Amino acid sequence: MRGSGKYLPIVPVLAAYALLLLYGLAAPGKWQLVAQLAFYCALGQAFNLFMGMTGYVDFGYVAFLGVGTYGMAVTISSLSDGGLGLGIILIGFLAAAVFSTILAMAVGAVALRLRGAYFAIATIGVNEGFRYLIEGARIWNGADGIIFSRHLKTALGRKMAMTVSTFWADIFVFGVAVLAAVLTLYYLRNKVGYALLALREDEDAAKVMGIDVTRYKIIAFITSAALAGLLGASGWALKLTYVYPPDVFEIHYTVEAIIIVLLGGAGTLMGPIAGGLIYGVSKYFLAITLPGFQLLIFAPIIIAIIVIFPEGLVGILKGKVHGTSLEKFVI
Amino acid sequence: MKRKVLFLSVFLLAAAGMVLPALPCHASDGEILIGHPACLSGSYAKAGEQAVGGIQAILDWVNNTRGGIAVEGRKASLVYKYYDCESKKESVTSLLERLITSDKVHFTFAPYSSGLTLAGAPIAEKYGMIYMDHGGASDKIFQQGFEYVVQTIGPGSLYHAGTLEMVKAIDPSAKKVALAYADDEFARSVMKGAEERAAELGFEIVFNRTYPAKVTDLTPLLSDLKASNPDVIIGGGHFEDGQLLNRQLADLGIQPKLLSLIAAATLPAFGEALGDLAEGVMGPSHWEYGVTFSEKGAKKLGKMWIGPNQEEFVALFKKAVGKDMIPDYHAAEAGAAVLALVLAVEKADSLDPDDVREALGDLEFMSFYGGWNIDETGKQVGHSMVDVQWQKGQRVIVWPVAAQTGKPLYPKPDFK
Amino acid sequence: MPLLKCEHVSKRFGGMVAVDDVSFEIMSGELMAIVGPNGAGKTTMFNLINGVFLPDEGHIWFAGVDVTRFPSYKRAHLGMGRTFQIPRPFASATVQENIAIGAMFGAAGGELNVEEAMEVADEYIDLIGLKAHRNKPAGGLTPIEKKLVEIARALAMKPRLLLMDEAMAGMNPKDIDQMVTFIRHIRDVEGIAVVAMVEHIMRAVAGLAERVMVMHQGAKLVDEPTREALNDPRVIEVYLGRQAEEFNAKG
Amino acid sequence: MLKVENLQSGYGPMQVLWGPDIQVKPGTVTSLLGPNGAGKSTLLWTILGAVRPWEGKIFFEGEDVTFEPTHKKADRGLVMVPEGKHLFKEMTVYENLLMGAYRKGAQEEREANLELVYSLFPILSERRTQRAGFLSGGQQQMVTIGRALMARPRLLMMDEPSQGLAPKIVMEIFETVEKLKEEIGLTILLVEQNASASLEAADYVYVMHEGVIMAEGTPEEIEASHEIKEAYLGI
Amino acid sequence: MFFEQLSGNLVQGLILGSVYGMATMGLSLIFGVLQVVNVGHGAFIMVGAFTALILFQSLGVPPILAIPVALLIGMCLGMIFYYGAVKPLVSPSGAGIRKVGRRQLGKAAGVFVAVMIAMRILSGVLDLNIAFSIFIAIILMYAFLVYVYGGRRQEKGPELATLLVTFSLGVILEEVVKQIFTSEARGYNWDLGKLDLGFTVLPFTKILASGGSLTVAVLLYLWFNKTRAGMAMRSVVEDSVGARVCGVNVDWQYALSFSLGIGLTVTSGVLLTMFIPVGINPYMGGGYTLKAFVIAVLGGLASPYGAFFGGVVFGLLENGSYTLLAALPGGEPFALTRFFSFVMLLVILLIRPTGLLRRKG
Repeated sequence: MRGSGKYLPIVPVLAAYALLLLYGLAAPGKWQLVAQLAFYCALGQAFNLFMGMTGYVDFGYVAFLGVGTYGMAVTISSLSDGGLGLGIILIGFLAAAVFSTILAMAVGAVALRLRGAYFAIATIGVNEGFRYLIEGARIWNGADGIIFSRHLKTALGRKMAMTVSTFWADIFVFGVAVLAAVLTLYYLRNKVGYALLALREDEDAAKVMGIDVTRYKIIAFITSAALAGLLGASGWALKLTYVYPPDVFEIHYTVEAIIIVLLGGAGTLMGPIAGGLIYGVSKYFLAITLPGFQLLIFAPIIIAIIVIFPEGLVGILKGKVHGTSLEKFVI
Repeated sequence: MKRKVLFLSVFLLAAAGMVLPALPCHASDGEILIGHPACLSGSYAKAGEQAVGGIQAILDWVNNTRGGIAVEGRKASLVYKYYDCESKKESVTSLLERLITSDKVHFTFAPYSSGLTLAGAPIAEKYGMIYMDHGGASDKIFQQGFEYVVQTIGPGSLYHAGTLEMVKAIDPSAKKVALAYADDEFARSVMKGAEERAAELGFEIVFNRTYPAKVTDLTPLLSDLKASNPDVIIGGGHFEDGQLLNRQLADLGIQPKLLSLIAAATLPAFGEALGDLAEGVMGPSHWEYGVTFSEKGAKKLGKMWIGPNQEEFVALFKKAVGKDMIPDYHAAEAGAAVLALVLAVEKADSLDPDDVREALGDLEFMSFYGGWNIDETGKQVGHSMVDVQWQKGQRVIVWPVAAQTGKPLYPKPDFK
Repeated sequence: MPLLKCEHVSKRFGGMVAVDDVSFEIMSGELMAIVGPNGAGKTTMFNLINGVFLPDEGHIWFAGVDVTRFPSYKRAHLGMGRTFQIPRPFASATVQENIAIGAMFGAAGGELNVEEAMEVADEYIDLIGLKAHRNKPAGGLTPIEKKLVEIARALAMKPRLLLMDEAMAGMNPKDIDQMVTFIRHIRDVEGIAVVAMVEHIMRAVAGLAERVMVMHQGAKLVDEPTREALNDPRVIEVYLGRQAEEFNAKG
Repeated sequence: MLKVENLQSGYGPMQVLWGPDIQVKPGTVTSLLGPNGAGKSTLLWTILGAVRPWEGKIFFEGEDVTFEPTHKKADRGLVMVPEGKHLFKEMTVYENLLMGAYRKGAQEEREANLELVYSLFPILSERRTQRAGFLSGGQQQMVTIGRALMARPRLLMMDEPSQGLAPKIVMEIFETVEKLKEEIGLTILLVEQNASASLEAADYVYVMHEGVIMAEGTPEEIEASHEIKEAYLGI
Repeated sequence: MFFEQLSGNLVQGLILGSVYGMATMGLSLIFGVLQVVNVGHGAFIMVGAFTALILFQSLGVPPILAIPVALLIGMCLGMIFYYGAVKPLVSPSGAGIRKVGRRQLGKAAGVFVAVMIAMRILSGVLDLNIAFSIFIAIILMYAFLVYVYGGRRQEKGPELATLLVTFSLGVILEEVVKQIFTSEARGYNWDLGKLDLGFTVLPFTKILASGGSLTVAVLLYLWFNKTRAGMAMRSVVEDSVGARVCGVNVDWQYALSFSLGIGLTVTSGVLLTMFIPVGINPYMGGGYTLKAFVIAVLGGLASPYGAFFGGVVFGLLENGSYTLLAALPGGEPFALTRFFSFVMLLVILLIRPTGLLRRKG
């Protein structure tokens, strides 16, 4: 574990993303599929950073993607006449990160005192409550949402705007995924990771060891939330150029994130990538081959996988490579 | 070892069995492919099911009754390729791109709803693909500068114009209008239109409140509404909350002279669900089973006519979905969008999207669905709505007078 | 100055008084036992000292600081270590990682990075003699090994005071003797004060502690040097019964 | 009455029992001694059916009950006082005792058994409407034993009944054990850390170490063997 | 006027709340015994709603008589789902862990292919949908694995796994119902007249639904406290080891309480349709799931009759707060009542995480 080998597991991660990216660039007409897969991987990676590492299930996670989306949408729709050019996107990302961080701090201060099912239910409450606040108090246009395709075209020009939403937005999603992976590995290999490991295993014992559990939980929570904000800003706002509250505060996305993380293996670095790819590809093929029936097929498969392989794909892989030279690449 | 190989091959076979039908289908010569990331599951499953049936019905008519499409000197037939986007925005983009690039479709259809239509628009624009919007009613879609988005559904702001005119014509003493509707983009744009039209016609808005889209109990809102004692109640948003609104008005004994619900009252299942309580309830509709648009009528107006007549369409629809299901306006507008494409392709005599888009811009025609004409942004302006009323378990078109299949029942009978 | 000082500490749960107005002191390097049957308030007392619960009344000073309202981790930073009745090592972490976590975040912690903490952990692995299990997940160890890992983890924190919750429950007399020797060694070599909580193993109490506090129904019954405490008629009356006579007769 | 042959079992991949053989004769107190982690509790749980036996046989009153589930064994009168009490803390003392009479066959004699328990532990009669969670440690142990007696056991297995109790109360518990044997002729299988006390109470003793029986005999024989005491009991 | 509306809303809230409470008891019961949060809760309510609808529409059975049918259907579903998917994750005696390796998977794949072929042939005869055939084949393959080789109990994070499993069970129900009945929203019209209180109007069906809910809650309370079977289940909640040594078949109690919980939930679907007999569609449950979570927390999450009480409080607050919020200028009061109820949830979780009824600690 010591010295230079410490960060080796990033190699397969980067390789996986590079391959995916190359496939998207090389195979004609597969870019959006690749983008969708990257979105799932990034979603899994970002979610895993908190859920996988602390064992807390944030059922209202999608709220952070939602406010991130709003961060970008509000920025573009209000600053499009400012002649900022591409700078507007940077400001949008900044706004997304700031919005989601603020929300995470507020939620964290309240909900992180709870555990288990209580935490999960409280976070559902945050997501739903926040959505109804936006609709009820008519914040950010309320239920009318923001459609800013036109603003994006004003700010960047028609051609650039189109390239941004069909190509660069996806590259940003890749960026978020890689960032999440790097942060995950960095945390795993440093004190933060050990603190999180301790609190995941036994929170009381961790406290007694001198670990300020609240602080480390909040670190993981905010990191994860900020990444979600960036993901919302790129994968949803920039890509789709509109935002409606019911679309972005849809609790289904949290469930997808949980499925992805569990399929791959919670708390591992490569798990969310494996999970995201499997989830995305199988969903895609079912949507194509059996349109209208994919959920009917997919739901029992998920149950089967969870019951039969509870430790996830990377969990199994870790068991297989244990004691071989590949071990240091797999976490 | 042998065992392993055996099992592996069995797995591969099973996997292959699942994947094989997914191989892209390319258009052979003489086929025109229409691609559609449909909503067959998730929140818009009901509308998606209808839309797919409507498209298949019209396809059947075009290929078998009409004998295909004349383009570039040959007769081409239409082929429909649809996937299920699960009413999810991520899937819309990837499936749409697959349709465009792998399946090499010639034209694309948008999924249902304004949001999902917007989600796919950048992809369609990128590939310069015609993108037929049959379920996104938002006016805002057409303020974004998209070039290939073409609307068939009428814009939301016009839904209640006829209803209010009807009240004014029949009962000038009715003044007080209450609006109670779902808090979402669609219902809001409809109600904004209604509000403006009501002001123009001299009505007084005595109540104007929304409720969350997936509501299960409206009692508090309705007791508030009851206090304002309106003559006319206009509201709704979706099918479920429309039913709920109707039901709970009756429960609370609120007796307006007129009740009009968007997107709910016009569907066949509405009367089935509410029974006697639906009596006299109205709703604006893009199309209705019973609308009397005909080839003759079109000729009278000097408009081009295409497509099956209404009975034929209903029969084709039932055949397409394989169930005894009555098509509603979701099916009709999706079907009408296909007819628009057919005419535009023949007019342009080309499959090139830009030529066809230009032809669509110039196109004006009538079909079982009614008029069809778009402005330069792609927004539908040629289609007018009809007002439907439930009378003795049947849906009767009561407004405009020209389309009437029965006299309006006004004031509506009290809820029992 | 005492290392730990509790003054009139009380704690209630609902209508039940778990700890009732307890005051006592511990000096640096002292070996003390808190004795009492189940439900006497020992564990609650431990949790109050340790910051798992905050007292309803009273004050606690540790190393000259008023820690009454401090959370556990801050008390740990001041040099308070603890083990649990049922050992609670981090099951999926290896033995080395477990002990390193103690070194990383404990009193000496904050300064050590991961690599340094791992080295410190190796020293303690040698001390408890579990070198063979260094890279094994702690969840797979035997109960006694787990207990050792937990003690090593607490020691790696470099504490000034070690609170041991039932360090000897479930051990046979021979193991108890070994553990007593080990604890004494810790005190003698590292100068750590130890407060051990003991239910009813008089052998351990007599061998280990210099001072005994007996608790009864949440209150402090006696706080005396070991020999006196075990002969105290009040203790015999409510707690030891006949066994004390036997024990005193033997010892 | 109870006969265990070559029993093997464990948790997950970890084998704990490596084939101990024991026998309990009717009307006796049989004691099972051994260090922590020897597998004594696992043996009791396996006999009771909560841990699945991997191999071996369990006979109760001549019938093979190896794979019978716990509740079936309880119906036969095989009752256990678990380590760590496991009371129903939110229920009253009376309700706890009623739950003891849950098994088939104990229902009819409920009132008589209740009398017996109240006579053994008069304090429980006084506290019958109190919630069990509010009792002192010793009283809670009485409820646990009382609850087991309510089932009118044929064989009572007691797992560490003295754990966590004041020495004074430990004495009372052992006195109760002897009383149960003598007055109502109960057969008892006793697992204890407290070697000296249980040697005193037992008619026959098994010494267990790492999942196997290392020695057996009358208390006197065990008491006499220094090797056994040194190696396994550490006395 | 204001007070007339407020009192009207409070009365409506009270009777709606009692139905909500009833609709949450199943969730609380399952959590109390198995520590499983049933994320698919709403789907079971939907099944109840369809039961009432179908019985009323095609057989003319009044919904009040649909209750025993719904309870039976629910308990059967509960049993199937418990043994099929939940038991391998939570059962205390899941300890008989057997390994599911490559060989078993291979055999299961064989079963899968065999069943696929059979279904393919059958689908011709029975006119079965291909997707349905695959669905059934997967279920059979899975059942083969779980029953022949046994499940593995998860040592770590069974909570998370059960969240996903119950969610997926809900999805399966929704999709199956959608395939059978389409996603059309339906309703029925059972009219028993109305009670006009002046400030508000109550149809007798609503009163009946509320009374039915109260009856169920009382019966459940009596069952838990006065019967041998109820005490056995309660003992499992309090201490499963203790229950085991008393001769309670803990495994069976787990199955029974899951099944009873589902039964209660399906039954509540019937009562809910008596209250709101429209909008019955496969996806109707989502909103109820979220409401049930809030209500369950109000009542203490693990206590079924606490949940009933929580439902009443929730109904009163949600309906009552509308009148207050509507008096504020601007904003959308209805959406704000939702915001308000979730804020309430957080506040309660913070100050009284054990719910409004239970004591602290």
